[in-house]
Amino acid sequence: MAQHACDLTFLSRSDGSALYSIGLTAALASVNGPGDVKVSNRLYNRSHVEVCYSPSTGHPMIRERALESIIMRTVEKAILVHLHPRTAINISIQEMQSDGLALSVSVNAACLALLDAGIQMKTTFAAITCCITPFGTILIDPTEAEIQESVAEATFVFDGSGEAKVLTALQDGHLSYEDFKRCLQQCQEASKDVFAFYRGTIEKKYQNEIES
Amino acid sequence: MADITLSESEKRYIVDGVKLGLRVDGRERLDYQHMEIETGLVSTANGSARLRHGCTDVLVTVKMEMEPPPTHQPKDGLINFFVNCSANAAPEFEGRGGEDLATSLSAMLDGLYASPMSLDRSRLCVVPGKYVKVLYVDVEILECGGSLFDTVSLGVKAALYATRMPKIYITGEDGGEMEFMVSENPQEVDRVDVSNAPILITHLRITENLTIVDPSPEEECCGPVQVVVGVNPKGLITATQQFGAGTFAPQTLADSFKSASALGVKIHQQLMQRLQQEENVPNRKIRGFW
Amino acid sequence: MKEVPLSTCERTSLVSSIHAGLRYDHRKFMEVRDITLNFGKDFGSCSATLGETRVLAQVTCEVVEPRPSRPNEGKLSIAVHLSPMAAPHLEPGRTNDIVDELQQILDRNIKESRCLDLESLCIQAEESVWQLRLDVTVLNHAGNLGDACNLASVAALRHFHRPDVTVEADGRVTVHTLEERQPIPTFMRKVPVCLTYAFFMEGEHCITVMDPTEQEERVMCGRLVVGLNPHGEITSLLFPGRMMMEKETLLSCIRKAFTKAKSVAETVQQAVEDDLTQRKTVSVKPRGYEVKNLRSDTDYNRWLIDQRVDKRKLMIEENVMPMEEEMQDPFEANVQQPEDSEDSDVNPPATSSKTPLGPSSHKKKKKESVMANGSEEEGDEEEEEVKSKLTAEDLL
Amino acid sequence: MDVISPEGLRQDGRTPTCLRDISCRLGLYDRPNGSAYIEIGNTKVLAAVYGPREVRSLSKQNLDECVIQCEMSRIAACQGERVRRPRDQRTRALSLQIAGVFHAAIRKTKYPGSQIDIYVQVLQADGGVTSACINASALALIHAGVELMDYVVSCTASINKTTPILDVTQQESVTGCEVTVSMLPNKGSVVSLDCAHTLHLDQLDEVVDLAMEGCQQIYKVMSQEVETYLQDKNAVMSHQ
Repeated sequence: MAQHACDLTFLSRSDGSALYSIGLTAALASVNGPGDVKVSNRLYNRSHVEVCYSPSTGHPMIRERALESIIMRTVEKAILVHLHPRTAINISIQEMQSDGLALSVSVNAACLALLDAGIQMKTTFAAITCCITPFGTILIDPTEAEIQESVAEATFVFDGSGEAKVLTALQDGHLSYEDFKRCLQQCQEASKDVFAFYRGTIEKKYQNEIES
Repeated sequence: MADITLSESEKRYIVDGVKLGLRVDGRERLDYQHMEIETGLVSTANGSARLRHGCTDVLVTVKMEMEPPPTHQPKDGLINFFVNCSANAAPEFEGRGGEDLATSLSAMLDGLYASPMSLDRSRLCVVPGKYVKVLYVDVEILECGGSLFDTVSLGVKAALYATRMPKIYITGEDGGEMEFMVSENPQEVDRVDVSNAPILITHLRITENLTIVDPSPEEECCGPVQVVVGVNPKGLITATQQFGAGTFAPQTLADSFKSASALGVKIHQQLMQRLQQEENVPNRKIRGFW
Repeated sequence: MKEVPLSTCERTSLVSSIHAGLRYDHRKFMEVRDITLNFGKDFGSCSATLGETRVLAQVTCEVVEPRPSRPNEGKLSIAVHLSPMAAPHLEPGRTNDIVDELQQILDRNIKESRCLDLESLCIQAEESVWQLRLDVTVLNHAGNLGDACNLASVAALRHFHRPDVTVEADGRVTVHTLEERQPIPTFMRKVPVCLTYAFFMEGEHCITVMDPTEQEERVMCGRLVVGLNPHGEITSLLFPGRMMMEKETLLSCIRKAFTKAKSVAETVQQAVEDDLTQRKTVSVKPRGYEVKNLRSDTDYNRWLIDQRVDKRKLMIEENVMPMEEEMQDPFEANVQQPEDSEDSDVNPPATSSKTPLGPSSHKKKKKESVMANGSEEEGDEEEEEVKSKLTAEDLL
Repeated sequence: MDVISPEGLRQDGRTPTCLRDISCRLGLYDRPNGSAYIEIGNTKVLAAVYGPREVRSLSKQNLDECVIQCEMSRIAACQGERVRRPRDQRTRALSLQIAGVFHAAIRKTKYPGSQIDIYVQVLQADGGVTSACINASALALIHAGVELMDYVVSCTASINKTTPILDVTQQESVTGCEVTVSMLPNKGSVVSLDCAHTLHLDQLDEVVDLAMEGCQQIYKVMSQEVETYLQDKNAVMSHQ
């Protein structure tokens, strides 16, 4: 497993922000809200969640829009949106550098930024990417080069309930059912470490705040 | 179009006046307002015309470019219309505010000039399938005070009349690539044949069987519906479009077509006469915005 | 979301403290905030911070056809992006006044000044040239975006290396990957620097402040953005009015900008060179924007406090009454002799802004939430926490 | 081709410190509250002012002073190459600058809670577009009767090797810089300063001085035109 690292309250102007890196992939997420919302987006019974993903080069295109919608669907399941009706929660994610794990880094950054902003959530969530080599070995947190050589790549987002239920699953490439199950299991295992890391990060943040 | 608010009694006054055959500015029902026209005032364009008509001011510029033709019409040149309603004309046009009006104007012009009967586009061809002349006609609305369609179409015709394109000679061929020479002699020019170019005449319906032409913005407030008719110099109707929320009785519509056709021939003659007159003035000084 | 309003009290307090010679962040009038530059794992990616303002610049390249009017020159395009991340009131994907202005400043300073040798980007005249694309993204808007964007862009362009190419006899162009052949650096003749002055009116008297923060930008009367290079050339000037100024005041600002520009340019050059030599010597791949390499705004603020505490401790040791010193200093420097205020800068930004020195020495001690080897630095951390505890009490 | 011939004349026969022909006119249109047209050589600009009137978007309203907005657009055939869009990033940046100039010049506190819109249309561009726009807007504001601190005049200058040149054409600005200075001529203070392309610091002073001199000359033409306009309308100049 690659090294996960995170820095909370990274940006001064956002309500919550987190810089998250897994190996050489890094993303910055910022959360603003719950705040005022345009009339066209106003929902009477829940808050409107918008996700804005910016690539490091160029304007957002189809790939970025697809990532946005994946992250949006995941995040909406976790946030207690009905607590703040007629508001908006804005999540902006900036790709800093990419080495194959753009999606899982963005999801994890979004989760920690939401925690940093103090947005009420049903559960935390963590994304794990794995790939399976032609020899059948499963690599957790692969690099770009490893993904290129693999036969299949899968990303799972788990909730932090302890059972690690799957919130989102994505998979590319050819995979037998058995292999898929192995991938899921291994990712599920790995997610426990990530949640432990989340806990450590947040504990440290509040420890600091209480002490200083 | 313009943000003019009239009270009920003001509207009544205008409508009743028209019924008696009197318009607020003293015109007859089928009279046009005074028109000022000047061509060739933008030196960076191939052709240009400014038309001031009542409170409406339009500047039309024509620019010629050489481009490869579309594959389905390799022998025809192209003519493209772009209308820009600048915020100078009315503050509502700021930003994207004027886009709706601009699109309907340019669509109408596109339709008007699409037929080979109006403009022979094959004469804009340089090398079939390789290069054709593309005329970019840009219409700038500088002030907007009623009967915009009529003014714009007259302006376009005048600008096309005044367009001078340098003659292009094909000097040779080099490995499939054509070589051109663009004449630099200001006397050697190609012109656009506008003898069949149509114009637009707007009829505003005041009541049933009663229409007026060239309405002022105040009059436009009194009649919700107008019909724009394209007329060519021979009096043939080339395009029609109805604007606004309201209805025309078939008889009224037929009457307006008839009067538009008759009026169109007259206005075509007057316009061409004016343009030829202007052209024949030796060493004409450009007045521009004076 | 709506912009956070600035209350009348905040406004008057800010303005009157500036009239009294004080700034909210304890800077002197002619002091620039701390500059840090970090580079990504690939060439041509730079994250610059100017105080809390943070900008990411990324250079990419591709082979394109040249413009017919300039057949032997490469192309350079610049795009500025602002998302709600920079400030909550900015809407994504929509242009606004800030973007338009930043674009103009960058175009003039970098493109129109021709500081980049575009002819060296030509592969084959009239056939193919390199097009460099510079994407500048504002991550945190804490004032003075012009300077920060310019800084990040220049550093990214200087840092950028394009892949080597060979042209076959039949005119085909082969682009070699970075592993196959050594990449080629871009050649930047002059380093453009951008400096911003904010003006505050106190009756007839005009107070000039450098590098305004976002709050200061909201209350200032007017500003002057000077784009220049250390060779004495002005690449852009932007004084967009909003106030009346004497010509002499403006020109003296521009003249003074040159000393500052030199130190800023040196900082940029030094930072880029340091990173490039490190890349050459160290066999390990560069880690880029890893969490431990970037300093968050929280850490920056803590570092500022630490610095002030250290300074104060030093003063106490030297038996100087700290309060008096602090109160007198700005008055002497800025009110009585406003012309010389710059010279009285005790520590020019070059020293504090050299990436390896100030911030990163602290960074070593900084608590890292690193999962795998987080426990190694426990000892350091405790020390650090005690320190931060001290500082907070000290300040109360 | 050299910008300045060995005889010391420029390509259009001007001396380095000579302005192009300037003519201006007030009150072209009825619908705007104020309108003006200015021609500086081949640069032709039309300006219209609407207001002071109600603020259109309430979020921008300021109860202490008025909101000033400017929008600049170009006609498609304003220069050699056809302009595809009437407004782009460049014109928007210039619009901001023009609005900034009039923020300094208009007595904003006289019109609390209202809005003044300045619309500028560039008909032909041949150097000094920004300054022509500012001059035209100033005349249009005067025609609209908006209270100003002073006239606002703007002029460009450049430098060719060591000779400063006034009021540059498009062709002349290709080889050198283009410094645009806007000022209040009676107060002598600068309200906007803008420089495109590189200029050496040592030459800045001369260039700005020359541009300011040019401003004073343009001011004479503009104030003359305003006076004739007022006389034509039988209006009395209050200070005479």
